[in-house]
Amino acid sequence: MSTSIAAAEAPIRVAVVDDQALVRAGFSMVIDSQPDMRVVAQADNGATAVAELTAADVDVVLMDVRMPGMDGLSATGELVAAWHRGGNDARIIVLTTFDVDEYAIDAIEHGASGFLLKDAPPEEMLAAIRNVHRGDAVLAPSTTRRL
Amino acid sequence: SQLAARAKTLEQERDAQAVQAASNERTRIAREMHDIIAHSLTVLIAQADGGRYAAAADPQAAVRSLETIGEVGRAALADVRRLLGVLRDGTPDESAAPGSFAAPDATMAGGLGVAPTSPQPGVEGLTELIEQMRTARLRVSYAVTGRARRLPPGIGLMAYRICQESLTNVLKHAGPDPAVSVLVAWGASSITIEVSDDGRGASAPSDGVGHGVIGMRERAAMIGANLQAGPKPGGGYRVRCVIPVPTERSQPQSEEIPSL
Amino acid sequence: SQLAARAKTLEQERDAQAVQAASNERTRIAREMHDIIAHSLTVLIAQADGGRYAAAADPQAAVRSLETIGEVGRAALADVRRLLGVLRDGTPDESAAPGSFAAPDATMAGGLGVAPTSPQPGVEGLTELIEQMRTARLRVSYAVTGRARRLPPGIGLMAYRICQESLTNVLKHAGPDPAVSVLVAWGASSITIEVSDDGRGASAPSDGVGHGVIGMRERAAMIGANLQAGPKPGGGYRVRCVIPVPTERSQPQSEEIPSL
Ligand SMILES: Nc1ncnc2c1ncn2[C@@H]1O[C@H](COP(=O)(O)OP(=O)(O)OP(=O)(O)O)[C@@H](O)[C@H]1O
Ligand SMILES: Nc1ncnc2c1ncn2[C@@H]1O[C@H](COP(=O)(O)OP(=O)(O)OP(=O)(O)O)[C@@H](O)[C@H]1O
Ligand SMILES: [K+]
Ligand SMILES: [Mg+2]
Ligand SMILES: [Mg+2]
Ligand SMILES: [Mg+2]
Repeated sequence: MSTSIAAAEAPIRVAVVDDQALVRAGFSMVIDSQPDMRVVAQADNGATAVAELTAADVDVVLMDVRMPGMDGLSATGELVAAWHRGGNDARIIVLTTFDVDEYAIDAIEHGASGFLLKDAPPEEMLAAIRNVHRGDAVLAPSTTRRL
Repeated sequence: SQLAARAKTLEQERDAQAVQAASNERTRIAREMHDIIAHSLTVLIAQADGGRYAAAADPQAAVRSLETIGEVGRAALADVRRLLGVLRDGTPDESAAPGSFAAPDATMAGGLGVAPTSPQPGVEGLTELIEQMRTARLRVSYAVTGRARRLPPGIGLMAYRICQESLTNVLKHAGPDPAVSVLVAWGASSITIEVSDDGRGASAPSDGVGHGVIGMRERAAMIGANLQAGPKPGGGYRVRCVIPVPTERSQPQSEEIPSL
Repeated sequence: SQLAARAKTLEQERDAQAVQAASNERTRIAREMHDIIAHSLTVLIAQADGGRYAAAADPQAAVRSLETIGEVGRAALADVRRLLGVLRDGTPDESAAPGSFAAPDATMAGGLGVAPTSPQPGVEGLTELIEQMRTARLRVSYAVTGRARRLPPGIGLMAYRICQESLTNVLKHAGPDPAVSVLVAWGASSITIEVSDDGRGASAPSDGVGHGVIGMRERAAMIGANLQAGPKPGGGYRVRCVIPVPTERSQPQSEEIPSL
């Protein structure tokens, strides 16, 4: 067993919510490649995410905005409210392809801790996961400038 | 005047409809494009990153991602072609593989349909434009100097639009009963368009929000033409545009073209 | 009455312009989408296939391909974003909106007009384009003859797009490992662009629904350029475009302009 602090700490448990399976798979490969985090759940729309993540053992959720059925913003609102009631301090990072300005504000209003463009470089996504897990807020750099 | 007011109303209506039609079209296409192309690109990027990060522990992961990228990329290319088929002639390209492309064709067929075949106006259309203006009681004189020749359609259209907008502006801004002169001067390697009136000029009220002159300047800049528009020192208003055009000698396929 | 006649003309014009505006908008977007997106996707696919085959001998080749795919994919998505931004709120295109100087002319610019941040590529962008194709393992030679000079942006963009589509077509249609030569020849009053390969040429299979060559021809026709594209008699394929450009002497505001 390693004695280093990093290895001693439990890995960050991440959930990936996106309607495109190949996007989930890609994100999961990036996340699982890191020693300090791992993907523990996936969902392909907002309703499934709410059903499966409300009581799940998860630290950070990556949440797509545009999905069929319940979208990612509504799901974020419901999850954050449910977690709050249950004393869970899991965090959500909202991901989107476009509409940075429009959705960034919405996402924060719905209780998201961070906001990223889907094609942000992987290093940025990984840093965002670590940051929100630590309790910092994360916005896409382009958004921070405009808000 | 009553004439100017009526012309202005109709002009605004016309512009509003054109703008609306183009804008509806853009919104629709934007949606299609987002759903089809942006989604595919997102998958490609996520797979590329995923394969790359996973490769350190599992080199075959990179190869699997590359396989997926090849497949998704090909499907996306087929989707793009289908979308292009719809954009160009209102019918989805039947020969392309059936796929994720949803049915925008209903909108298209029901709406503005097939691209019209009416040719774009050019310099030769100016006679008719000026006739129209005269019918509307505008006093217009029209002169052509130099030897007219065929112009590329884009350039001819631009010359026409400059006159059209300038004459419209005379109707709108020059005040009651102005006299206008339109001049087209063919030079060896340029064509000059001038529309000049003796109306209110600098003293015309302006709301500062016009797009006509800005539009003319931008179009002109695109093809290296020089456009000047403004009140004349002695009164009245003038628009003048010098458009470089191919010299007759240098038409494509002449002796100047290096043989490759 | 004369007023009524003018009113009717304006009404008809208004309706025709609405149809025309929507249709022009579609064609314009179709061309731009084709050239930007289809090109990127083709490069992505070539990279994915290339990396996958090379990985058998060299696992790092897969990772390098994935890196390139990530970069090209992100750049393509940025282009889509730019295109969508334009589509959504017409920002860079504001001038094409109100005013009788409506949308048709936008086609002249060869595309989306002024991009807010990233400038449109021109002839000087060819070096990078060719570098990119080489990264995708295409054997390209590049030569420039004559004296390069500044071009109006619309013309520079067109020259770039012709090379881009022609090289994309080589990747798609010329068969395995073709050699391509790109030549840019500056003449006194024209610039000639030639992209020629030694691949399958006439024997390349075709599904007959391509939009690339059509788009090139449309762009060329707009500015009076002559474009030839087809298989070469001895094998291979060639695209050649002779674009008339202002001679250095005849730049606007030179002595040639008649004084009016
Ligand atoms: N012939 C003219 N006489 C006097 N002023 C003119 C004339 N032409 C243009 N102007 C002035 O130039 C301004 C800009 O013209 P422009 O065509 O850009 O805008 P507009 O005609 O007001 O609006 P739009 O063309 O967008 O419907 C006008 O508002 C007017 O003040
Ligand atoms: N370099 C080339 N070698 C052989 N054939 C070619 C070459 N370039 C073009 N062609 C032929 O010309 C046809 C038309 O090309 P075009 O670019 O219009 O369409 P496409 O490439 O098939 O589709 P698109 O460009 O719309 O994605 C091609 O289908 C192909 O048969
Ligand atoms: K892991
Ligand atoms: Mg989605
Ligand atoms: Mg005006
Ligand atoms: Mg092609």
